[in-house]
Amino acid sequence: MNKNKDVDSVVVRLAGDSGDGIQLMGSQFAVSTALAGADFSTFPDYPAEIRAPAGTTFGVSAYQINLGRDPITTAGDAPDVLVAFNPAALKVSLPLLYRGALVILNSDGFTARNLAKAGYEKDPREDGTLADFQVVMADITNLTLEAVRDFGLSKSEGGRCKNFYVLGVMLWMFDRSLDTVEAWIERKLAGQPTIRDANIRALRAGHAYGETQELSASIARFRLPPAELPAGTYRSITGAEALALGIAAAGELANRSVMFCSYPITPASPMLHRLTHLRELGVGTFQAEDEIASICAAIGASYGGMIGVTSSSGPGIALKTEAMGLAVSAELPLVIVNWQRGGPSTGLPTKTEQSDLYQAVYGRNADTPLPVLSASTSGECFDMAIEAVRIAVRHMTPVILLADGYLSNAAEPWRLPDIDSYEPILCNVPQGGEGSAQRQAFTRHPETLGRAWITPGMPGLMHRIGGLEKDIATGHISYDPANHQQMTDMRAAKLAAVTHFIPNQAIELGDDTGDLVVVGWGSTYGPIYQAARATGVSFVHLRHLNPLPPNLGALLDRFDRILVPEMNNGQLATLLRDKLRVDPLSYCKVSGQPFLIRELVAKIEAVLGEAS
Amino acid sequence: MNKNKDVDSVVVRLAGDSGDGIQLMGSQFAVSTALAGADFSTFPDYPAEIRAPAGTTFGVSAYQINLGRDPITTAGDAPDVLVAFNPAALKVSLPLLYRGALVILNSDGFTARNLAKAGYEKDPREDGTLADFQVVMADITNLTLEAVRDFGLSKSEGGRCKNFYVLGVMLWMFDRSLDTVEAWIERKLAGQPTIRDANIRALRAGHAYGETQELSASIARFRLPPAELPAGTYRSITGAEALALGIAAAGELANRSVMFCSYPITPASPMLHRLTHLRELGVGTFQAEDEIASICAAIGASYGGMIGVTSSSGPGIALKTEAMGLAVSAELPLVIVNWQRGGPSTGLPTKTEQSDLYQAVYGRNADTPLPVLSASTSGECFDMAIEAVRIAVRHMTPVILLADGYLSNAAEPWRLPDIDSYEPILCNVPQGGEGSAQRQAFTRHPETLGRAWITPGMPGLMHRIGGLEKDIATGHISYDPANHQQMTDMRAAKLAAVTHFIPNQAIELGDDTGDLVVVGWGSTYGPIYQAARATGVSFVHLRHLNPLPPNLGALLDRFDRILVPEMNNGQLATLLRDKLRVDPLSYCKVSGQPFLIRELVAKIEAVLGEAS
Amino acid sequence: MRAKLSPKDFATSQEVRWCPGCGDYAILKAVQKALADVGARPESTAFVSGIGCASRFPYYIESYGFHTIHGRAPAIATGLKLANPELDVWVVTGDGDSLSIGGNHLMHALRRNVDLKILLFNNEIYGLTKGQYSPTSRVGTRSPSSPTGSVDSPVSPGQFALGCGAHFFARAIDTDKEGLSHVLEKAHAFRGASLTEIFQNCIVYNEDVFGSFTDRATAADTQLHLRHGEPMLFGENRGRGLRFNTATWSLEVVDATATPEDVLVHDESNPLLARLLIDLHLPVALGVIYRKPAQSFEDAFYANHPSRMQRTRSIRDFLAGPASWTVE
Amino acid sequence: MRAKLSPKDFATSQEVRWCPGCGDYAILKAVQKALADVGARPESTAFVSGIGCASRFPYYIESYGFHTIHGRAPAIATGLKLANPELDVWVVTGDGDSLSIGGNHLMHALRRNVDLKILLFNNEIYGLTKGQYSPTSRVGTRSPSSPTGSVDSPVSPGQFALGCGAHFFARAIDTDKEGLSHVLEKAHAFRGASLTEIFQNCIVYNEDVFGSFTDRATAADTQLHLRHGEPMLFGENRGRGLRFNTATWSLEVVDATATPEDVLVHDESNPLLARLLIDLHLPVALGVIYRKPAQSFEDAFYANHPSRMQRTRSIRDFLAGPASWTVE
Ligand SMILES: Cc1ncc(C[n+]2csc(CCOP(=O)(O)OP(=O)(O)O)c2C)c(N)n1
Ligand SMILES: Cc1ncc(C[n+]2csc(CCOP(=O)(O)OP(=O)(O)O)c2C)c(N)n1
Ligand code: SF4
Ligand code: SF4
Ligand SMILES: [Mg+2]
Ligand SMILES: [Mg+2]
Repeated sequence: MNKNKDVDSVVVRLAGDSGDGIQLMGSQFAVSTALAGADFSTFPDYPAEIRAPAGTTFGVSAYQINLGRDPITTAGDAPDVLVAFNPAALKVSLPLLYRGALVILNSDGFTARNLAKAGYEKDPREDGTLADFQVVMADITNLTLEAVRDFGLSKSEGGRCKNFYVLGVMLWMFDRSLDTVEAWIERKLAGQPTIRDANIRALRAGHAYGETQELSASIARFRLPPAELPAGTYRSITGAEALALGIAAAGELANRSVMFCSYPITPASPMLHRLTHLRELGVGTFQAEDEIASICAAIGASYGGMIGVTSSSGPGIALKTEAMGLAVSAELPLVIVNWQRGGPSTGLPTKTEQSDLYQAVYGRNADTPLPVLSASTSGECFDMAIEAVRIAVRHMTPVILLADGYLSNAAEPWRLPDIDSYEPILCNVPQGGEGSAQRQAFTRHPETLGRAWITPGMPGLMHRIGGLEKDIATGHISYDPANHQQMTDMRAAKLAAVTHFIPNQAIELGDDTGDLVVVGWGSTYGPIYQAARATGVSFVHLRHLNPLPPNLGALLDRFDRILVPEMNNGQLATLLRDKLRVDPLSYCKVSGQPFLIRELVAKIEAVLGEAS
Repeated sequence: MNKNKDVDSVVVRLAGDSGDGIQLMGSQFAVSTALAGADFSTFPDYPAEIRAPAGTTFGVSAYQINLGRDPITTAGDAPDVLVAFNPAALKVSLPLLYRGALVILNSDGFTARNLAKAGYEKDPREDGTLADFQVVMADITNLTLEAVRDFGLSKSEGGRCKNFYVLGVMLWMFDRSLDTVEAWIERKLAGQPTIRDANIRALRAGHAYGETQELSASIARFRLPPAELPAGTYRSITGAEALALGIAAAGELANRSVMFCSYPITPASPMLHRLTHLRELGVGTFQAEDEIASICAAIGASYGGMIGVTSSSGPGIALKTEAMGLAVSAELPLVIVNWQRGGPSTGLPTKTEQSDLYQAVYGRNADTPLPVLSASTSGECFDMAIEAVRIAVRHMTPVILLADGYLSNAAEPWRLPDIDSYEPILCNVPQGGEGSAQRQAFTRHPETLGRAWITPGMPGLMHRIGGLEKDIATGHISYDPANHQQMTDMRAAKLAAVTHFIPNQAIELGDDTGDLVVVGWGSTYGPIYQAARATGVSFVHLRHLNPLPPNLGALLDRFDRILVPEMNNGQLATLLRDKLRVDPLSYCKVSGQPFLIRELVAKIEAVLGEAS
Repeated sequence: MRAKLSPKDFATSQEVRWCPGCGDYAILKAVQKALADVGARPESTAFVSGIGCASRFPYYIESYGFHTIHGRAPAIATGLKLANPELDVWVVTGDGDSLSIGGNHLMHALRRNVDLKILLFNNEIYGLTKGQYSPTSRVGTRSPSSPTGSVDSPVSPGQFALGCGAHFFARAIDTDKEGLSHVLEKAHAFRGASLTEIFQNCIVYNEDVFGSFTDRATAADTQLHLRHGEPMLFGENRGRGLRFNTATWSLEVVDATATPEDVLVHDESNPLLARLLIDLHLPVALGVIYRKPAQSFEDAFYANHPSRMQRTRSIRDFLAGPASWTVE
Repeated sequence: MRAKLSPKDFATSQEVRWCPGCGDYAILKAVQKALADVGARPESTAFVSGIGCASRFPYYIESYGFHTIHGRAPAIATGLKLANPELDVWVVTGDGDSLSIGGNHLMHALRRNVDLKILLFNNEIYGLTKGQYSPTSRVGTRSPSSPTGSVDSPVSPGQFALGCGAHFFARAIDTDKEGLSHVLEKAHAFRGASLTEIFQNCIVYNEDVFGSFTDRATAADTQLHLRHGEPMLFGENRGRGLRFNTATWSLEVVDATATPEDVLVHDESNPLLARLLIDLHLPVALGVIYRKPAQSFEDAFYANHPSRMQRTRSIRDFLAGPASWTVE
């Protein structure tokens, strides 16, 4: 067989025990890939348990990466290459593979005990299970121990280097240099020289293993064409990193400090962790006692003049809904980031879903409207974070930004933005104006309806705010019926006012009129993009969910049918019916897994098939 | 002028300081009215402050009652008779009156200080403000002190009897006997004989005052025709009382004890108070530390085999939403009663609103469907409470029952139901069945999809439940993608299954087809009923909001246009658009006050006026 | 230097909406006076409250005021303090607001030692919701939600505060001008979380629940006014005192004239003594019961923040991350 | 009489999902053994937990089990107890679950004295969410959310419990079979709210945080195993003891062989002593630190309920209300 395979893109899946260091190996592979100029998209898929028992199927930790010529917008439907560290990893990954895929097995992992744990009666390596695949077996553990022998590590310590051994093999397979990984190891393990050197040794040994007969004889190396990404400086970024950077950037654009108040929860925690490293940007992080305290502290920080931000996932957001009402009533700026996960209740904490849209738009007591945004890709989390802060301070309102567990962890190349190209964020500083401070505090900007952001410490502007209904003119408590009607109308008008400041909805792909348009939101962007591209239908993807872009109704009216794929039971479809009086078809997937491109293509073709 | 006025119905409004005992006086008047066989409807309207400063407009406490020939379904648009204890009471009530109404003023209350407090520059009794009305002035305070002189009470103690003095006058005016009130005083004040006797004296004196020239010369007594209520035994009942009784009745029908777990909040507290008096019915009340603890304790009680019930109003319900998700995931029966009030946030605690429908139907994270019901009248709270418990135990699901501040306090005549005519409530007791206890606990009834209600203490059925996703067959934790999809579908199917057990939607009034149908829900029943009656349009009123009655779509399709009046910004309209693909007209009133019949009539006529 | 302000300068135009005779009126007066006495500035003072009769307080103080939601005032005040550590932040709360729904936030504000002057108006009842028993109500309290008497054993605000690691706990009676002013000034001077329990009379729903020791006539015998470093004396011409019985580990009353040497001297830094004093029933201990200065949370937060919340670098420096590459 | 069950009878078919080496394994074994030893019946036993690694516990005990939501287990268990007071209800929780988000419910369960055996697995970290510092983490704890060290001063579970009015507080070490079994049996025998703090080693995120006193080699000198009515001795052949210094109001170590009479005898009903013992650092006090029986909440609830939650009358008798009339 020929030694080199020219391909447009390759999907690699690394799978093993939670303890095998799969996630680390995957992200390092991604970076090396990136530095070689390939486009890519990753999908880390790990269990809810911290270190689930070795060898179990539910304990399998996997990292899938799709690399090649752009545009790569998903981690790929099916792996072309699978590296399985043990039988359980093989068991859960096999159903995903295309026939003919390359399967690399760590033979050492295939002990009778592990086979049993994975629920294999027979050894899949012998009973024909793998007949349709190109299989390579290697005693990776032993090879690794071999390689690091001179370091005098214990068997388990030595064994822990095997992820770098395999990484070496992969880098050989894709013709990548070892430099970035070695640099990374140098940095991270500077403290433990022996471990550091052992890992580097393992990495090189793995690479050498590729060069030598054993492997190069049997399999081909992949040769990928360079990606055609727009010119610029790039980095690999996850949604959590991008959103954290975006919040910090917004603080800089608004020239205010940022107080991020949160309580850990999967998959929101990475954002908190990331922000603790941005403190020189005037960002503070406060880990509160619970979600209620965290949103309340953020409200207090906004009241004090900083940009208050809080974050959680569904169950925690549920606890914040009462306080959101206070922020709406007191008209204070606030950003609430929801990293959606599988539910209901505790549900599937580490799996992704986009089922909190109802909660975001409709999930509060009383008529309590607030703006809702969502991010489509990891990189886009940066811009949407800035947009959320911009709307919050412009209209003096809490804003919900929806992201999800997939975006939190998925990495992709990101072109560094030119921060100077962003409009500064203007705050409603008190205009003086006539009347008491109480009146001034509730004097609204005619277009945005945002009130003046007067904060304690400002001389001569002492006033009182709270959650009771206020007189629309004086800002004092009022139970007057007519006034309550006016205030209710004002709150609705304020949300509507946002419409005048957001961009018209653009079409991602396809014609601006036709039989079928696919409408998406959030992290389904990637698979829908590819499916629309493959089928040639038009594609519209929403970032502003409440209010919807001003032209959306007219735009959708130019199509006979609307298809809305969602990782929930039809929540955007409800929103479109409610706000635009259209009647879309729903395509719902609620399995905790992102859409596969082929699932969407099949659905679109089926719909196109039906007479419209 | 003639001494007796024959009328079909009269609207009386009593208004004074929070300290004047207006509410008590009003409810006593209602009971006497009832016992005399008149139909009636009341509307207590009091401030958020416990005892707001005397003489202030925001401190005015009012009680409006509409009495006469049935059907009386609202407290009336405008009072025919106003009793104002002070200038502030006059100030806030005057705008409500029809020209020519009878205005009875307590002259003693019209001191310079009180006039100033009410914001009257001139004395309204002299500056022509009352020109359009029939005015009667009486030194009520002095007359009362006069009457109770011999009891040697302090001036303030004596003065406090004046509400009974006025009640005496009213009873004379409407030709009612003093007996019930006297009996009530005897009971309530048995402990304080002097106060008791003084109040009875005041009551009689007021009545006598009517008989004597002074009053009977100047004004007419009202003669009301007997109501034509269906035969039966009646009582006066508020929504809070009816709902409390309904919950207790449901416990009896299900032959289970009831554990009511709540945290006080306006206007939900009266239900808690009422239930503390039904303990011999196997009802327990637990006042928890907050709303979260109260719903959690109710869930624990249901898990333990009792019927767990919790209650609150909007802000408290918001705090309960996370735990609702647990009840949905663990599939435990639970009833959540929401006594809606004005919002957002603390809003207008003592004012009514029906703006928590979004929260009830859509207000949870993830796809977390649950049934939602609502009560239309005070009396109907009884039946809806039973229906809520029935659905909860039949389908093993939490159920939200929406009521509101108006229903909580409004009294009306209620025909005592024949409890034997109610179907018993059947619980899903374990069927034995094969497989592990874990399996049995998650074995569902084929039609209801309710799982077996296995409770700790049952031998041999030990199993584990929780908020993580469960395997649809075994009931064990599962993160399997396909299983999560099945479970999500099952939860949706369970809600849909409710549809097969609820009645078809009936038409309250009018033809079953035509140009316009008015669709309402909740406490707007009263005014919509009268407006539809007056205009002859069809009227449909919903009690089952999620799922909607099976025939509703077909029923509404038989009308050209749908008008939805709501005390919110269009929440039922959203629901109808979402679930039925219809496009209703919204008529929204968010002032904290119920609809007036004339407002609705005007709107309906306007709509009828527009070409459809 | 700025003109000294008078209590009137801390009054707002808003009509006070408590019931006639409510203990809150006296507290309002005392706080306005204390603010003037300590030279507080309205613009750098903020009152944050939850929900309840007590929590209406901010509307009546001419300073910044935030009437928030039930039980959450300490959390909101914590955020405010983090945003602006130099503010003088007072939290006004009721026994239900702080110890029922708000117990968790109170605990964490106390253990973190956030610089908040927390005033707990304890009337042993839920006033605003019309008189249900509260977590400080005594067993057997009859109320609309406990017609035959409550069965929950109450929590002691003082014991709770110390258990949470509070650094300051004081007590006063609503109508005791002198005692209340004294603790308010001490609380104001303390940089850290101070909890001041004020026995407040709810004339409508729990009248005279504290009558046994608030009654002026018998005050001398029923009240022990503590001063750090001074002997614990009370009674007619301070003739009686307290002694620590090492056998029973409890406080007992002694004749101070007979055995003055036995009388304990108040040491506000002694946590065990504080706990004994809190539980004392006759006399009831008033004044600063416990006080132990420590770095406040926001001071620790800022000290640990490399740039003290300032922006010392630009986002530009952070965009590239650990590794980046260029595409021409 | 029923056959005595063995620890195995309390094990489920479910694969245990904690990290290898986690302290939770040892606790699980000890609890299964204790259940067998005290003769617990699976059908009348229920384990209620919140969320966290610790809270996975119910899945591994063959009894009724409810893995609820974060921080709310005490509230749900309270409802369960009210519905069925005869159940043997255990609450399993972590330091974050019980003292961060769940602090309020823990407080109220303790002060009400609900008959719950609460096991607090304290590993001073949020394990399940990957290692952030918790309310019991020491100042300076480095974690993903506090890379330069935490600044919050921690809360002491024991001081908190007593401050809330708890009637039972005990302590044990995850791997100390004997000590743990002892407190588990005492907790089980106590009718009322018992809080048992178990020092649990999170091998992944907070390894050996308790090493200073859990190390077997030095255990004799670092651990004080309390027994009611017995002198407080520790050290090599129990040669040292504790004495109460009445001048400093604190405990101090004395040579027990030299002055045995000075050594304090443990009195689990002494709240002051309990507070001193909780704060003791060397040695660390283990065993039942405080125990003061009182009527449990559900017993008081039922005693105060006229029909003990039974239906003794029919709704028919209540429909008519105070006044009714008839229409023919
Ligand atoms: C989330 C929420 N739950 C409940 C309430 C109702 N509520 C308002 S104040 C209050 C308790 C008041 O008692 P306390 O805090 O002692 O204050 P007081 O009125 O006695 O001064 C309650 C239960 C509310 N406003 N919000
Ligand atoms: C409402 C809610 N908030 C946050 C979380 C995330 N969460 C799960 S467990 C946990 C803390 C775990 O710490 P601890 O209670 O000490 O248990 P451990 O894992 O250490 O045993 C957190 C923050 C959640 N599941 N639900
Ligand atoms: S109810 Fe009680 S606490 Fe509230 S204002 Fe009236 S007297 Fe004061
Ligand atoms: S993370 Fe820590 S506490 Fe959780 S299972 Fe692993 S070792 Fe145990
Ligand atoms: Mg109170
Ligand atoms: Mg922990």
